[in-house]
Amino acid sequence: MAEQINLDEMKKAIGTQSEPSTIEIEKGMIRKFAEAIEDPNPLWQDEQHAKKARHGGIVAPPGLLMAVMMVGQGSPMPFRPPMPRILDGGGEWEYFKPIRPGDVLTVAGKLFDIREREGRMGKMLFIVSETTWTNQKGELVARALGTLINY
Amino acid sequence: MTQGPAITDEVRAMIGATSEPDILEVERGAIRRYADAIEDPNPLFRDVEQARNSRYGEIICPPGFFGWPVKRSGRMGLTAKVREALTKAGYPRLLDGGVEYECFLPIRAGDTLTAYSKIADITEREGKTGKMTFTITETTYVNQNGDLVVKARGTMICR
Amino acid sequence: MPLIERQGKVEKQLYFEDVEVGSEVTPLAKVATTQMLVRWAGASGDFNPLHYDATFATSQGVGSPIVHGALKRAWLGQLMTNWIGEQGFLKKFSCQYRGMDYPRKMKTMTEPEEGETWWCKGTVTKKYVDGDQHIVECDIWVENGKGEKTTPGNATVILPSRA
Amino acid sequence: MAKQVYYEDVEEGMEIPSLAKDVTTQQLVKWAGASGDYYQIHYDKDFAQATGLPGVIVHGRLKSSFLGQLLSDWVGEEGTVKKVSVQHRGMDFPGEQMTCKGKVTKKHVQDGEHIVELEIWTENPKGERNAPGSAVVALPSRG
Repeated sequence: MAEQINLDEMKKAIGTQSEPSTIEIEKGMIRKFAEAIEDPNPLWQDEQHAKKARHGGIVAPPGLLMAVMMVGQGSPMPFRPPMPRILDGGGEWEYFKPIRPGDVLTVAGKLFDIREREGRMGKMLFIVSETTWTNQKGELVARALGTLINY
Repeated sequence: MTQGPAITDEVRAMIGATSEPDILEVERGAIRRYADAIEDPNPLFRDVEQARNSRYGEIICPPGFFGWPVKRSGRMGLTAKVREALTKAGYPRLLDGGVEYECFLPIRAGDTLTAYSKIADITEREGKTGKMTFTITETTYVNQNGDLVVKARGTMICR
Repeated sequence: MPLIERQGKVEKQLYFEDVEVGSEVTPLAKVATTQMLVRWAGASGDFNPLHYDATFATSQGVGSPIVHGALKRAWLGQLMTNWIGEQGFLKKFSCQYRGMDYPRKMKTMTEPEEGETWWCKGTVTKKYVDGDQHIVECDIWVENGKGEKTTPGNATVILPSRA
Repeated sequence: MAKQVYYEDVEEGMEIPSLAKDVTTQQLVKWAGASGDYYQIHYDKDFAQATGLPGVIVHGRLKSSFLGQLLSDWVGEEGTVKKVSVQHRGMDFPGEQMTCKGKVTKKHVQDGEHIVELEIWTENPKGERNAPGSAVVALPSRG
């Protein structure tokens, strides 16, 4: 199956952008996230405590942007991953501004890179997409690169 | 297991017990996830524009959904105490017997609900597989304007 | 069954005058899957492993993970809100969890395996006017693939009137 | 939570307080609910085995999020997590304890910010680092 992959053809899609979507950050979403990872930090949940802290209110923990579907992730893929299996290869998240409940974030995605590598399980494709989150004030709040492994 | 009387003094003493109120916040995302989970595409539960033009003016909750608790303790703590007493009496196995809702007002995204729970009754009955106990928990949901929105009656079966 | 058919849809507005005792509530088909149960856990906050952990479910004597009673209740809620439309109001609603149901497994990320389909159904048992309210009462239930009513209940609704 | 850590408290090579997680099948389902990732390999044993896995596996993003907590716990209320990068190298299974760890690799002042760089990773009971990565944080300074 690996032989049929035309990497050059797929590489032409690099730079493709997704239709931006918006996501409203809610207190419940943050609370649910913190409950799921069992993170009791009062900055994420305790209004009274967070009010007196540096950001003056509840903020989202760094991991919230790793909760893919919840916060949206642009994955502009003009082709189906050619091989049958998919693994989440990891990612890189950069934070510029705090994210607060009530924020409406615009999520934009871009196909960033495609690489091929011989792995333990044969040929593997690394499909990297970039996601940016911009808040209602037009500030870039975070940027991520996510790697999908297709093998 | 030999089962003694189910309604021991300890169990009987729980009838009428009330809980600390639960606070629930109703947010659009939580309503949408709930509607997604049951595969209910009704725009009243997910389409802000359409909901705005509806008689409700905002996204509403599907029946049986009351938002996500800010803190979960009241009702669940109360039924847990009854369960503990029934377990001691020899009725450790739990079943959810069902529920009844009486709805007075729609619940809208943006509402904050306060839920007051009370053990309304505990009874016993001889079933096919031995004695069963029925615990009725009444929960009253009030919105931020102080209006009664829903009364719920849940049945917990322990045997 | 494609997703869109399983989801059902809101009917055009129903009026008090459109129903008679014995009228059928428009049936709604549902397919419970292992995935739907996990979604439901996430949306409802009921994380009892009885509904997703096969080892735990076996240890509890139910064989394999079972459908949440409250999920079936929520389906019945949809049955009624679809039927009464935007102008109707669900006034009272109850159901009992009488029998266990087992979800279909998933074939792919989006497609369930072949298997059982559940039907939410109802019939009108009573209609009357109380003050200015046009009230209709119904028997409602969830029926599994074998035709067993595992989740029977009742609903009382207020419908708009053409009068 | 521990008391506030300052830039001056940190030396290159020092380990930060570790964070232990007992991952259960229940936590995986909670994560699915919180993240919206409903891929069956994380809760359906039969499905996972049919795709060639030994059983249900822990979501990579859940491990990344644990590492996020490791960092936000450490930097405290006055610190900022600026960058987290994680590779999902190997599989972890519910029922096993996972320990999140980190070690300072570099400290420097840049544009007035007191920056600390770290190596971060998760460790399973066999000592395998299945989710290694790196991070950049800013700490308050006593100066």
